[in-house]
Amino acid sequence: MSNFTGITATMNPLAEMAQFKQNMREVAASPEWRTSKLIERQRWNPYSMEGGSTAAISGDNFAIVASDTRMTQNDINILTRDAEKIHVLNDSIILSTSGFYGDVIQLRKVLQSRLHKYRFDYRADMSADLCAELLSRNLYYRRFFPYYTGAMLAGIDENGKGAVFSYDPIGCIERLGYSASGAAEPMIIPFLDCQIGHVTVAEDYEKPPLTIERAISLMKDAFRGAAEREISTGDKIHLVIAEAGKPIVQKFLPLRED
Amino acid sequence: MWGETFDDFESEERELAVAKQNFMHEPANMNFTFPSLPLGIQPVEFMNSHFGATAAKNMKFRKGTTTLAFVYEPATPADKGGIIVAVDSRASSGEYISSKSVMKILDIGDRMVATMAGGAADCQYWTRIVAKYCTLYELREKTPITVSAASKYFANALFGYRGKGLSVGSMVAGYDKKGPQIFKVDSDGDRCSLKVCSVGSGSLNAYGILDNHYKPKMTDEEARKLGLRAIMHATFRDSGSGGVCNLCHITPTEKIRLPPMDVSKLWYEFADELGRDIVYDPRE
Amino acid sequence: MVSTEVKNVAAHMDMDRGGAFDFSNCIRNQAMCKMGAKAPKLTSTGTTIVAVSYKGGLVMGADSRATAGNIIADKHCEKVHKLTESIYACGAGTAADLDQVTKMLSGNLRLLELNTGRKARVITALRQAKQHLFNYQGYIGAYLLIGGVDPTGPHLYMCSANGTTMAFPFTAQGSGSYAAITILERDFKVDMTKEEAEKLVQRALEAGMHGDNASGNSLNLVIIEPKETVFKGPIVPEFCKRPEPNDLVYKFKTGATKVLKNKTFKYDIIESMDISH
Amino acid sequence: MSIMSYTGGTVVAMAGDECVCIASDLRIGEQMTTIATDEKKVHKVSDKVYVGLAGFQSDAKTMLEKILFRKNLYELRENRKVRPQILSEMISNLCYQHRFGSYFTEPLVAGLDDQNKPYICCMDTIGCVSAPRDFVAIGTGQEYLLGVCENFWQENMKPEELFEATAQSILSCLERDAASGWGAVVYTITKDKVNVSTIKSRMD
Amino acid sequence: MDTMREEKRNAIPAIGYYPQEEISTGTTLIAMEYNGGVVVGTDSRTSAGSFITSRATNKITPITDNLVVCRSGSAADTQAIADIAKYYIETFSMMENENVTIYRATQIFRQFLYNYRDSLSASVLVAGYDDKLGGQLYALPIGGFVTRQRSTASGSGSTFVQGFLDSKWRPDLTLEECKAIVKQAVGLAVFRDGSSGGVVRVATIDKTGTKLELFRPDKPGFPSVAPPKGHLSFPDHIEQSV
Repeated sequence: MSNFTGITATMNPLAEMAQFKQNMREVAASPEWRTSKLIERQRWNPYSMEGGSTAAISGDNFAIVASDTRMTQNDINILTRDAEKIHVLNDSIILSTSGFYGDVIQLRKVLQSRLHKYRFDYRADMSADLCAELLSRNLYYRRFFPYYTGAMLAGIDENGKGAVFSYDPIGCIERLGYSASGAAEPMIIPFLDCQIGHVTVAEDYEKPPLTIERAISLMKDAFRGAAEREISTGDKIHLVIAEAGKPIVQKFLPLRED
Repeated sequence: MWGETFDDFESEERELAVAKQNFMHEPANMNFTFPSLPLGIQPVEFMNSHFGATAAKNMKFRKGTTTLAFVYEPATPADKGGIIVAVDSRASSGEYISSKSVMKILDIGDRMVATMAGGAADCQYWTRIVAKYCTLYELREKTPITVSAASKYFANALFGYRGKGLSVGSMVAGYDKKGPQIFKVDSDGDRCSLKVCSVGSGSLNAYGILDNHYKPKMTDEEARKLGLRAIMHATFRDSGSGGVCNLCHITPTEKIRLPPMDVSKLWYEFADELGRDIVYDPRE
Repeated sequence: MVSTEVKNVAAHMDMDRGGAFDFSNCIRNQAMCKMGAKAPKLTSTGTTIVAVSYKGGLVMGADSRATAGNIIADKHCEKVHKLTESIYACGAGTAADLDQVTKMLSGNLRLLELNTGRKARVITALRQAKQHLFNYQGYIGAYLLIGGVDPTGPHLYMCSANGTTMAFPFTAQGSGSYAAITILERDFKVDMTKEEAEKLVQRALEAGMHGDNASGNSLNLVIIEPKETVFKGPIVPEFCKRPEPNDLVYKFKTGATKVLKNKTFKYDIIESMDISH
Repeated sequence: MSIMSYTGGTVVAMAGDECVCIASDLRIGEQMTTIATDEKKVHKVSDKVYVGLAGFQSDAKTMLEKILFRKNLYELRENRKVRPQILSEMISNLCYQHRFGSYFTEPLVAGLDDQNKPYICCMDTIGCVSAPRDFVAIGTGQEYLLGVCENFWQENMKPEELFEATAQSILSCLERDAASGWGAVVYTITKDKVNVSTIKSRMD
Repeated sequence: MDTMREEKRNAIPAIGYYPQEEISTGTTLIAMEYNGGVVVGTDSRTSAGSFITSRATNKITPITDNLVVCRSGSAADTQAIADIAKYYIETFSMMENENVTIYRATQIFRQFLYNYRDSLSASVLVAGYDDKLGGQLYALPIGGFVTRQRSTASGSGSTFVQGFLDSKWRPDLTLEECKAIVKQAVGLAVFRDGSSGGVVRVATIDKTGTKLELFRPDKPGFPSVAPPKGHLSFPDHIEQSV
């Protein structure tokens, strides 16, 4: 019965100890600095990580998405300072993806062509929930050669509420109040946990409600904090605000450029 | 299809049409082939190197969980009996908790549920496929599908992808004409019917509590409390489980979903109940 | 009045084996990594370091960012190390190696100056660094720019981790050096004035910091001349400042966190730290 | 799984106006299972100097003994209490001595020196000291803490404020880190007293 | 004549070893003996991978007044070997109060290059003049053995100019003819080899000592190579220049 422990070394402790002793003998016999002179065969790697991060917050009648606009090549040199990671698909759906930029563009094309076909078939725009399910299935269709992206879909759903759907690379969908993806995700998410989810403060402590102004300032501060500490986040914040019943507003705000 | 009538294609452009069709339309599932890696690259080893332990924090697949289900008869006539399904709600990728509120009890029919353990995306997708099959079955046969048939279809579907790296550990539970049934289905394709079952990284802890307190005849209240307590102990000891405990009670007549209970609150209540002072006393 | 037993007991404790490396964990660490576990990330200075010699002396500069993986470990780390009064070294590569190698060099040079009564020469610093690094065949990852002024005039050398050394009129090192070297190649003139050289180094550093992820935050300059050495503290260029301050102020009033248990240990405030009475 | 997250554990330190806060979680585990939930990672070195050791706990314990040994020798030789700057130099040399077979633990030093000026620093496994003036974080939750502290830290915070900011930071971090948690303890070091408080946190 | 196999060391994270691109002198070394001394010519490019670390290095390292060693291969190894050998040669000449012969100096080089041949990747040319045997030229390729040569070339650029050297060599060459051949050979190698370039340095070692000359590409005297003109790649109605 293979138990799903979700970790690689599922050996029992005794086997693990025997394996460790065996490794000790091997390394003592031929240490890596003697054997490591050989030129290792280049393993085929179809992906690369273009860095940058995105985040999204949804309130009761709005959804805002922000991302930085820097594209980096293997963590060091900057390819461009205004890469577009947020794509507004139609007036109620915003797709924002981070990760391998080739897959980012491919995902956008897949969704745009399906939305176009939906408009052709039903003469109506796709709603956010429908598009979210569609994206989850399409991510999963490449289960054995996945898109190397952390996708996020935000927008206003059918009954006018803000919605943020977060995905893992093969399409595990989940609707959340706020979410982030990309290189600086571990820095943005705990900050939003504390300020929006109010999970860390005591029960009786005052918890300010999430208005759109507060959400926008939280998003800006989250990215400023991330730009301070993460090397592939910076240059500009691309902020997209979707409010129920209002056209989508896009803004660019400056960030550190070093 | 409309593609051909639009203009006449020679043969090699036909594959283009089929590819475009696959690309544009919802592929009918059974003859759908997943796009595969170039020849010579093993999917499992490729997945491990790009999405496994050494991958970036947020690029790992969401995994790890604790799910349990058990069947019990009503001890007193006031109880309804049936199946208790309890799950936690954490999806972790490596040591990073990618989500704290995943709904891991997925509906198949209106009387059947499947639980999610192992790969979150795999379970979500394949449960929807099984749900689609069950609804079509009901429309065709005009009788609700039995749990064993649904779980058999699930196992066959997974068997087709053995060795390609799918990770599913699901329990299909439901009430049908043969009574309450729980079938455990794995991505290795094995399927067995059990009375008490737990799957996931916290399953060992959950089994400890279940084996200790499980009685074939229990009151509803006692059974629900046992489900909650087992999940709480699993989340305490296992770092891959946590968040809130979702509980679903399938009775002979209907399916009741209880509101989620925060596991950490349960733990503090459990400590007060035992009168144990679990708070760490600060020292130098 | 430490008793003699403690002294000789302490002598051969593993306190310090004459500063040599202790390889005891080497085999264990490699065996653990073979078990499939990732080794910890070391802080490395991605960095941009630039040095330019001009008519009367030398200007050296470095950025101040140390990174561990994609996280900035230290925003204002000291990369311009002082070896002696008029010899400075800037370093790129593994941060710990740089600190320790430059500390060793400055120690040895100071002893040399005290023994010989003369100001140490740049070539001595270079030769010591080169032989130390060659001994370890590049396993000590220190890529140094050693520059200074000594009785024979201004000198600027590059010493790489496996022991290659070269003399330069101007050079740049580190991951940001590609951007910096283009500025230097375009604007360097042989006998520049001090101001020109300083401005050129600052422009080159800013090019490196702006274009390279692993360099940034602030830059430090040192201008070495026979008579005096001027160290210009952290200069923060325009693009390294936060363009806008935070919108909200995150102040938590007392009671924000639920405290379960609390204990206080009081100390009498003692002025001096001397405990000999 | 990385070696540093085999046992898990996180420590954070923040500096305020003549006060320093250092907080740590309480979990010791073996990869996924939690073994102990009352193991603090912060150790007292002298009255106003504390050291935090996150990472692989067996190396952390060995390192702690070596640090205390060297501190005692220092105090015997110099006849005065050790200052945090000196302690961090000593630990850095100890780590660098094992440059080619390092201990899998990242030390963190926090404390007030003899003029009661706060000093905090953290190191990587081979002893590269980074001593900022605002906050440092080590362990499996390092990235989460850095993101949160960046916004929670203000200039010259009073002890109470500093305690709240540190507590909130470590709780937000434990929220998202599976390998640390199960309670947190926060030490607030001021010139006349050290206040130790256990704060309520999630136990999953 | 030997070609250096490109040797890249991998990182060993367990002991914190993350190497960058190794600096190697791709280089071209041409040397030719004439009666009365030796003429040596080199390029001046040192590269780390595809990045030119320095475009004007001096690869002709003087050891004594009339002994010179030309270095190619891993810059670190050759610099270390040159320093150590220079130290030995200076000590011997101080102890014996007379200059060390060129042959003996070469044997000192061979000792190190042979004993550490599996951890070094260095190939050097030792050229010098002494009263016993006059102008001598010794080649020490990667294996660490010694061969006395009349005219030789070493380094990655040498493969391009072997034919030229064989065709030009005659037994009784004068100094001027030798210098012209060496300079032209280095020019040809620089023209063809990517990892050679920069200025051309020519050194003449004879009774009087060592004389260094430098020829810059932008100044007259730089060896010029005139390749045949290429055909036009577009149809001729399009205005284009070769």
